[in-house]
Amino acid sequence: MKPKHLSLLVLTLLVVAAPFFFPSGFYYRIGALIFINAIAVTGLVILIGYAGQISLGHAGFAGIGAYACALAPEHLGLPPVAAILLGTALSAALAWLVGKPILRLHGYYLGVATLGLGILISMVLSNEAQWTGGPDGIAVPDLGLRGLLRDLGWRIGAGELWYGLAGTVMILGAWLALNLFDSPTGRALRALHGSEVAARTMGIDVARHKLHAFVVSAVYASVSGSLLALMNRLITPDVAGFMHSVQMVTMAVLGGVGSVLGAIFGATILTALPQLLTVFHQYEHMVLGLVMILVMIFLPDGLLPSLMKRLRGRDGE
Amino acid sequence: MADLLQFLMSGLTVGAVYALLALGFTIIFNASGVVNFAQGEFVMLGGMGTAFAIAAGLPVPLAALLAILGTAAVGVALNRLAIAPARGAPVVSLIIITIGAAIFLQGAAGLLFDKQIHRYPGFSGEAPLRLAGATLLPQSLWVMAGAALTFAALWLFFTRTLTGKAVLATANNPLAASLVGINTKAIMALSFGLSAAIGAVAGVLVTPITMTAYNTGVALALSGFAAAMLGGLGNPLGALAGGLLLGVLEALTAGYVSSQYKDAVSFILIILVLALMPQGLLGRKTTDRV
Amino acid sequence: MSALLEIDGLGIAFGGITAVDDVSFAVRAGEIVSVIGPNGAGKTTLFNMISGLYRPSQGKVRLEGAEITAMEPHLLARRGLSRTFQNLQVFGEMTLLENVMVGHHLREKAGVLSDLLGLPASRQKTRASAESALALLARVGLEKAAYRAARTMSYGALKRLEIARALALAPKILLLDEPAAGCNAVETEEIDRLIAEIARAGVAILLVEHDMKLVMKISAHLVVLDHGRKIAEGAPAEVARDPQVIAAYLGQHGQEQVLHAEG
Amino acid sequence: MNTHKTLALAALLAALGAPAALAQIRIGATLAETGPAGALGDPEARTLRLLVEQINAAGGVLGEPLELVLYDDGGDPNNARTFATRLVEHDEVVAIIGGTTTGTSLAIRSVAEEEEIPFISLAGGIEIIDPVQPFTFKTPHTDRMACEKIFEDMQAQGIARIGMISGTDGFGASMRTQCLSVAEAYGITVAADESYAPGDADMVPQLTNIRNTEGLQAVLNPGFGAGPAIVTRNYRQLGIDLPLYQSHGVAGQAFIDLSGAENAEGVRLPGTALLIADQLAGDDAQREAVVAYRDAYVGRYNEPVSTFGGYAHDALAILVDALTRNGEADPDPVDLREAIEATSGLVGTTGIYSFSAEDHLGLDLSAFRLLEIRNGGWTPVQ
Repeated sequence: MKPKHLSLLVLTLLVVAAPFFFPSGFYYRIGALIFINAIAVTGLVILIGYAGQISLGHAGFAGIGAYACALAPEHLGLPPVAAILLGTALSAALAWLVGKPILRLHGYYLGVATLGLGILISMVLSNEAQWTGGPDGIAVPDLGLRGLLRDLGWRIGAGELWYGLAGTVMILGAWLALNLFDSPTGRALRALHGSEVAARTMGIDVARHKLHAFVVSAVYASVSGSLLALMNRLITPDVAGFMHSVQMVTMAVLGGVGSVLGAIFGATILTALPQLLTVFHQYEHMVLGLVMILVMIFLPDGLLPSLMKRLRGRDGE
Repeated sequence: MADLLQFLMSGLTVGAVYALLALGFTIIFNASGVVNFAQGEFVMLGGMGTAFAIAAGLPVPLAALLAILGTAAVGVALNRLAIAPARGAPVVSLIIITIGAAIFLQGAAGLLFDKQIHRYPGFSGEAPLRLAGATLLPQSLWVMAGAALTFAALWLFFTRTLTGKAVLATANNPLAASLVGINTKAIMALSFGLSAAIGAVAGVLVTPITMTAYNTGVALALSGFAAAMLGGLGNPLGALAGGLLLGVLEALTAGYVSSQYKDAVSFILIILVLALMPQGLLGRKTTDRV
Repeated sequence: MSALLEIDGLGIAFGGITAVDDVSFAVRAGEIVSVIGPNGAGKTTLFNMISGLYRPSQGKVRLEGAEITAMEPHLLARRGLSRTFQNLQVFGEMTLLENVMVGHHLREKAGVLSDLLGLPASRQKTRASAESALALLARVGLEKAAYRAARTMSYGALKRLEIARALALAPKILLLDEPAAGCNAVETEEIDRLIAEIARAGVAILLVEHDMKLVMKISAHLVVLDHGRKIAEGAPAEVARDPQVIAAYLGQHGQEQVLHAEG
Repeated sequence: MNTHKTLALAALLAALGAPAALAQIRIGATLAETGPAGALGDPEARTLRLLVEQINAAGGVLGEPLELVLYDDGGDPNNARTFATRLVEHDEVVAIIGGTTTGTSLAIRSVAEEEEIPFISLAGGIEIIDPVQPFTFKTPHTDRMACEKIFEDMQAQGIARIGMISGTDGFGASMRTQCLSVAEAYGITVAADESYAPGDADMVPQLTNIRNTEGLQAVLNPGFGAGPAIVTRNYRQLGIDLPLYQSHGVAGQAFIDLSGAENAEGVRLPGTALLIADQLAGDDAQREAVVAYRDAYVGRYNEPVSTFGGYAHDALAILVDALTRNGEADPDPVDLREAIEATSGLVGTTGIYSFSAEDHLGLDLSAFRLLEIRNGGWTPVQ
């Protein structure tokens, strides 16, 4: 079996099997949050892991996706599903416009430019209160799926529904990213990651490919934000904030940004960690900070790849 | 006219703090190639440390000295425990390490000190000075003078002392520096200590104006990072220019345009400057060596 | 036969210091031309200008009669110009096979959406690309290591990998920057054979190489640079006798290379 | 092997021990102990811990001890919703207290309403209880009431044209909106409308613009945290001599200390009885409750009380009162909700609460007390 199919199979099995071990309905919520985070993080695998470009502002695109779902149904009369698509279109358009000039930057300079982009988006969401409801947020209409299922005679709790829905979208997103990995575009992205100079001389239009990766990852973030908004039925500008951007990058890198499964693993750990740390309550931040430092020092490839290497022993080489 | 002067003085006070932050970023970046997102925590530690030492009954100069030395020690420890072991890691990993350090320090400060907002009186009283229709707090003069002195002292250190020159040499070419017998490890430790101390100095000076709390570090780090990048990472003069420019720009925007979007203007400026000058205003041009 | 690649008065300065100054020469299809000169003579800088990485401050480069001066490298690749690098520029995390497949980039493009969805067009191109990449790896003797990550390979292997990758472009002209550097005698022999074979297939080759034995043996034409200027040009035997060339090498490096040149 | 077996046994016993504790009455809370609203959430959390201890030391409620399950949501509504779900579905609490900010309160509210669990919010936004939702209540005054209280005083002073400078955080932005919408009713024009961001170091440019605006008679500053203290200092620095009104967001000793008593002199704000405990008339209905809470809090934590801790105090008092009247240690949520709605004349530190089916706030303007800072202390304005 190809690694791609194996990854998808493992992922699907985990999503389907996990509920059998849930002690309470609350775990559906955590599961759905993990999947929603994992969607954004999968986009970052394409941007950071494949193409080697950093972004400290991707939460901004999540914000666009989220507020599209809050605003488009009310102001444009769109159904929520169409609002998700509108959000992705807006995110893609913005990523394309802004990506053109800033993707020429490298390393920390790209970091600060994307950081600025994210902060600008969250600032608009926070300040234009007559549209966005301001810092306290805005209500988001119901997706309507639960009602539809009820009409079809299938009663399902909100927790279970979102678990299933977000899980499905995550697997779909993983499938797309895995397809990309072993495709001409994927190779071009990984090539420019390895050596931009060599990639250029091999005929790769580096600027164009970086832009593609940026736009695609923005779409992932946007979908993730849309789902979060529709699930929570309420959205605040925090979704676009700097800390959310950092959280996304941390999930990706901590888990192993080179592979889709690794990044999803990172999303799982970092979404679940705060729930576990409530026991230590006042040490929560210290522990979180320590985990970030220690993993990066001792498992620089990320948790999952390092774990796999250890499991396989030396014959992985 | 009086308004403009007023805005400029506000902007320069805030800008001086940004410049010190950016200077801290620059020193660490030059020594290690790391952008230290925990730089804002040094400012917080300097302010909180001084506030608590004063509350414990120490005289102000002693309290400030203690806070600065303590913060410098934290900087050295940060290098030793978190940065040095991750030598050669990619930029994203380093960003995560220093943000992790910032979160850790913030959590530790919330536990060690408290979660309240703190302040102590200005060093030369609180009565505002009047100047051509504008007013100025004496503490603002302390901040500006403190920043000027720090920059001057650092300039002397880098150009007049052997150790300073060794730091510069390490920044330029670590391999060559170690070949001519410079202890680059010690230089790294020195740079982190120095950078932390500079952050703490900013915290000590500015707390009477801005106040401080355990969670003020991240916002400061972002402003300092922005200033450093605007000026051009790695250039102390760029840090000075970027910091002052950012501070003045924010004040002018708040005064003349919109206070809601004053932070937006600085980030728009950064994106524009970087789009035109990918190395910042005073950054070094680099050519790919292939 | 008219020249495939023409270099006409090319020069560049970095921060006021002239690195290459007024260099002119030409390369014909199927011909091997070597650029030699002491370290720091400006050979790699010259390559970087020709391949579009540096923007020359003076002079012109023409390919098949069309001006290509300071053209984006990926557009040059489209016109059939390919190169390798002095200090390796391989894609370390990718397998050897993938490295070579990247060289097929111009022929295997299917579009991002198609690639994301894994449409038959993308999959078919990937398969075809893998097949011909495998053949190229076989040509440089690396087919057994096709699925290993490039970063795990030896220096000499990676030098050959770069040649295979550059060939994947199906270039009209190939710029080789010190292909034999760091290679042992057997490997050098191998590269020697490979270069000759490529040239026989009609590809023009511009070579920078320190191994004078190799240069003397395979080059049709030599261009000698010193301090950024061309000091001599001609057939290998002629150039080796040129007093200016001998002086340049003696001044910089000592006898060893002159001995090579005369041997 | 033996140690392993012992450990396993211990774990098993611990697991079995959990259901035995079911006799306790579990109360859930999710608060912003850290994060931007930490200055508000911290005293709220401390108050709940202190009071639950006190109640249990005095024999609990209905003879059963209270158990407080408290989470720190950092002021992030997404976290708040997750913790609210956890409280309901995992911890199976009888009611939720919390939501330090309006954003987190709205997030908790949707869980509470969906799962039908009583919820008492500690945030100011009027939208939390307007329109009324069956399971959601709140203890603080709304920010609209704060505006009304301030405008009432301005009207009495003959002030008709004011400048406003608000924080861009949720508290400041929401109060700004409310003030703008009710100003007209009090014949007040907001002629200058400035703002500052939470971490800002200096508000001199904004205040210079306010100073330059013609014909202003007073300035209002909705905000919390360090911002209002910096505004107050900059206000004096610029020598603006118009009356300065602050919001209930800074109703605590910390504001006076941070601003400096001489700078804060004359500042007016709508506060609660808590701040003037010692000055309350002997027959003031709130005196007993207020003094008891203040003494306990100061005695335990050695820091001054704030109105925010008071909100948490009142929320718990309302809940305990309702639990007692309902009379069941394992109450049906709908019954408990009805008991809360039937609360009448409950004396809290913020005011005297009487809920009804139409009113889930239960306070009116009279509970707000307009205070003026004099000589570094609070004085009620008559």
